[in-house]
Amino acid sequence: MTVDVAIIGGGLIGLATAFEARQHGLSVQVIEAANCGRHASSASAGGVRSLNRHMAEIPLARAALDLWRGLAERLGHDVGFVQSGQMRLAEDVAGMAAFEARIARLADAGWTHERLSSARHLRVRLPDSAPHCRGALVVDDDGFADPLATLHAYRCACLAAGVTLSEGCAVHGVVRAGAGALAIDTARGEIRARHVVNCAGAWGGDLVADERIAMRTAALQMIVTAPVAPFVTPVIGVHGRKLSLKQTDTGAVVIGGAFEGHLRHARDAVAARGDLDPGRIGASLANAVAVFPHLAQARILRAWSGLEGIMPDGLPVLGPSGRVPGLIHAFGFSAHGFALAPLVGRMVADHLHSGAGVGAMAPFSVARFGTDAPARQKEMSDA
Amino acid sequence: MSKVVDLCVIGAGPAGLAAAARAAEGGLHVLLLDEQSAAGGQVWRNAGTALAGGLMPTTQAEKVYHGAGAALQRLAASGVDHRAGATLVDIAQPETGPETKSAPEAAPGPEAMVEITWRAPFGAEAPRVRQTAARAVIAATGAQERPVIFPGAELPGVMGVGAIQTAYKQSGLVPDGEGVVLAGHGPLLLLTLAQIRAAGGRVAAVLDLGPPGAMAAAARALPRALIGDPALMAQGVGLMLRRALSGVPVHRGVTGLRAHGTHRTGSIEAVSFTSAGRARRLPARLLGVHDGVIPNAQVSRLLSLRHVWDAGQGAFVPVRDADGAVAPGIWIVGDGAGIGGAGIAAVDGEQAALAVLARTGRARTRGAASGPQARRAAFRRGAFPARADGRACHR
Amino acid sequence: MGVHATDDALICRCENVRVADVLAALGTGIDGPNRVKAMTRCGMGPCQGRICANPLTRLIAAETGWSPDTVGALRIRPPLKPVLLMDYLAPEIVPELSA
Amino acid sequence: MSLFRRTSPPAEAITIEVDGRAVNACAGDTVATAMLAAGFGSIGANVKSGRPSAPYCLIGVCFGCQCTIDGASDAQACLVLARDGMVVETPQPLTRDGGLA
Repeated sequence: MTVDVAIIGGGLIGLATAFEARQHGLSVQVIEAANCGRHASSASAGGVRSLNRHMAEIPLARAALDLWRGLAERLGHDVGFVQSGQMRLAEDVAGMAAFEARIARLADAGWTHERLSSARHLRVRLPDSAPHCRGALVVDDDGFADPLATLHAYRCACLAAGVTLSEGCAVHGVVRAGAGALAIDTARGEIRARHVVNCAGAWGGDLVADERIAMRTAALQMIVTAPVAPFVTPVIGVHGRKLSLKQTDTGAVVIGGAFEGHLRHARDAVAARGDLDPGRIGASLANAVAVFPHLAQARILRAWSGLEGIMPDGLPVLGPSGRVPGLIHAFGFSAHGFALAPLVGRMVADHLHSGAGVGAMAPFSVARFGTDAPARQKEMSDA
Repeated sequence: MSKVVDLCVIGAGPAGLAAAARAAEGGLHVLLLDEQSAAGGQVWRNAGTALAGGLMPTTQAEKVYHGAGAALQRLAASGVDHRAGATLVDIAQPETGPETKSAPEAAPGPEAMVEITWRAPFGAEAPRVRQTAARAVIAATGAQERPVIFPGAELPGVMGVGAIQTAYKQSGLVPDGEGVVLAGHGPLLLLTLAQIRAAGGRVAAVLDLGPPGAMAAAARALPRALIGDPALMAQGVGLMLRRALSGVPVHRGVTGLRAHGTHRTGSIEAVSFTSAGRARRLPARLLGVHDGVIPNAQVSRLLSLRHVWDAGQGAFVPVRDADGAVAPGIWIVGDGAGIGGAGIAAVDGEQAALAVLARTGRARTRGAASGPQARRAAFRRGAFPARADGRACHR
Repeated sequence: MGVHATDDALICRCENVRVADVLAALGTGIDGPNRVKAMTRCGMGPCQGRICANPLTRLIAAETGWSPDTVGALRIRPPLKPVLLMDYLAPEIVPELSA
Repeated sequence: MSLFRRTSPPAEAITIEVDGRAVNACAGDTVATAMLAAGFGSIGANVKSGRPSAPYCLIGVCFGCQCTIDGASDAQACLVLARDGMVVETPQPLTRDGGLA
C-alpha cells in the first residue's frame, strides 16, 4: 500500500505539514524515530518573531503571524498564542545605530513592521529593565506561544484528521522505487509513498545518500525559573548579547539564547541528548541579569537542552530535492523554526497538492549547496 | 593542591560514610558533599548529639544509633573533606571521545573526569555554585518515604511518619495532645507509635492501610529493618510494640483515607475513611502517614541511567554492575540503589570504594575485595527479611 | 496506585495537579509521564518529581494496564535543587579544598 | 497549640526571628523543627495558590518548608541549622493563622 505523503520527523514542522496535507485530502503517515517533539520542538522558548529576521525569512515570518492568530481555532486546541510583541534592547549608542541602519534597510525593501522605541518609552514599558538601556527595536504584533501546547495541539489534530503516526520508528534512508514512488527504509520495514517530506531536523542532512547536506547539531540550553512577579509581556532579545527571555502567564521566566551544551550520542536520533554546560548556563544567566537586575534573586527550577540542526548560512533547507523526485526538504531551521512551522506546513502541503509555490521556497533551496555555490556569509539572527 | 579530586561522594549516610572513609584510608583525595546539616543521613540523624546523651537516654540512643558512633569517628580520622550543607546541583558524565557525526563515539579514557556542580553550604558567600572535577563519583543519596496520595494530604498537619521520626531525632520533638493519628503500615509506623507512647504522648488511632496481616508481619520485621544490629534488638522491641499497641484503637483494611482542614490553621480538623465496610470520621490535629520507603532516584534519573521496576519495593532501581558501577567513573550505593537498610548500605559503600581504589591502582591488601563481598552476601542471605510490610492494594 | 488516590487528590502538590487532571491527559492519547508532565505541569515544581514521580508512574500503569517498566519515569533535569540565579552566574572552580 | 512538644533535656537556648517576631529555639534544631516546636503549623506557601504549606518530609524532599533565611530565598528550613539571630521570612506570612499579627 503506497501512502500519498510520508513525513519523516514528528516535530512541529512535520506535524504541521501532515495536518495541512490531510486538509487537502492526501493520505499521510508521519514516521518519527523517538516521540513527537522530542528534540528542537520542545527546546524552543516559543517566540513567534518577525523582529530581526534574516531578510529572506521576513515574508515567511510575517505570513506565519496571520496563521498563529487563528491556529487554536483551526486545530481545535489551545496553543497559548499571545500577541505580546517582541523587543530587542540596545545597551549603548552603537546598538541604537545598528537598529537605525536596520530600519533603513527594511524600508528600502518595503518593510515597516519594525520600529524604534526610545529610552523613555522603554522605562515606561519595562520599568525593571536596567537603567543603562538606551532603547529598543520593536515589533508590536509579534508574540509568543506555548511550544508544548502547540505540539500537543498539532498531534491531536493530526490524529483526529486521520494521519497515521508511527513513533519509535527510525528511518535509515530514502531511495527511488520505480515510477512516481519512493521507498523509505525504516526500522519496521519499507514504507512506500508518492511524496516524502524530510522534516528530520538535526538529522535531515543525512537522509539522502547522494544529497548529503553539511549541518551542525547544537544542544541549545534553556532555563526556567520559579514564578516571579510579572515584569515583562513582550519576548526580549538584546543587541550584542545572546539572550531570549520571556515570562509565561504562570510568572515563570524562560531564558534561552542559543548557548550550547555538550552533545551526546549525536548520531542516534533516539538516544541523542545535550548535557548542560554550567559555565555557559552562567553566561546565559549573566545576560538576563545584565538587562533585568532583579532576576538575580529568582530561583532556577530546571535547565534542559534540545538538539537543533544549524545550517552554515543560518537558513533552512526548504523545497524539492535536487536528486530525488518527489522528495521535499523542510529542515535546518537553525534555532528559529518555531514561529515558521504553521506556515511551512501550509507551503509544503499546498505544493504537494498543486505543485505550485516553488518560487516562494527558492531562497531556501537545497541547490544553494551545490559544489560551486560560494559559502554564504553567515547572517544568523538570534533565536 | 591538586586540581582534581580522586573521588567525590554524594551523601553522608551509612553508605556514603563507608565509601568516603574506605577510599581515603586507601590514599585517595576525597570530597564528601552532603546536603544535610550533619553527617549520618536519616537513620543516623543527629547521632553525635544523641550518643552524647543530648537527646534521649543513652541506652535508647545506643539501640537506635547502632554503628553510627564508629562510622563518625572513622570519618573524622580518615581526612575526608566533608562539606555538610553542600547541595548537589548537577553531574556531567565524562567527556566521551571527540563527538563528530562521522566518528563513532569513543569510550572515555580512564582519566576521564566527572564534573560535579554543587552549591556551597548556606551562608557561604555568593555565587555559591561551585564546580569540581573528580576522577570518580559515588552517589549515596539514600531513601525517602513513598509519598501517600489522598485528598487533603497537602494540608498543614499531615506529614510522613518518617518526618515525625526526624523531628524526634533532630530536636527531641514528640507529637503532643489530642488527635494524633497514624495511618499506613510497616515497621516505621510501629516504632514511632512506641516512641510517642514511651515519651508520654497519646495516639488517638492507628489506621492500618496494609493488606490483612501486614501489622503483625511489620512487628516481626522491625528489629532488622530499621535498627542496625538484629541480634541486640530482637526481643526488646517485640515486647515494647505489643505494649505500645495495647489500648490504641486499630482500624483494619482502611480505604478512602481523607484529611479535613483548612490551609490557614496549622493543623487538620479530622480524618475520614472506610474500615470493615463502615464509613468513619475521627477528630484529628496531626496525621502521620507511611507507605514504606523508596530510593531517592534524582541522581540516577539525572544521569539518564537505565532503571528497572522492583515490584517488591514498588519503585524503580538503577541497573548496576557487581560493584555498583552505573557508568564510567560513577557508582551508586546504599538505599539510593534499592532499599536494603543501614547494614547493607555500609557494605555497599565499602564495596564501591574498593572498586575505585582498584581502578586507580591503589587497592590496599587490607580489607581486600573479598571481605565486604563475603559480608554482603552473608548479610543478604540471612539478615534482611523479604519485604514484610505488604502494599496498599492497587486501584 | 493506592485506593485513596481519588480524583480530587493532589498528585503534584507543587503545581496543584490532581489525579483527575492526569486521567484527563491520559484520555487524549498522552501515554508517558514526561508527556503528562508537558500537558499538566505535574513534576514541574521545585521538588521536581520527588513527591509525584513514583505515584505518577504507578497511576499511569494502573490506568493503562502497562507495566511500570513500559510506562517509564519522569526525566530529571539540573539543577537538582532550585538555585538562586545570582549563585549560578559564574560557577567557581573548586579544586583547592580549603578548610 | 503546637503539634509537638520537646522531650529532650534543655539544650543551649537561642533566638531566631520569624516574620518579625522573636522565637525561642535550641541549638541543634533546624529552622523547621524550631518553628514546629514554637507552634508554627506551616512554613512555606504553594507558589501558585499562595496557600500555606507545612513540612511533610523534614529531609529536604517536599519543599513544604521553603522560605527566606538571612535573605536567601532558596532555603529549605529543614536543611538549615538554626543559629542565634537568624532572620526567617515565610512566603505569604498573612495567609496563615499566627502569621504577621
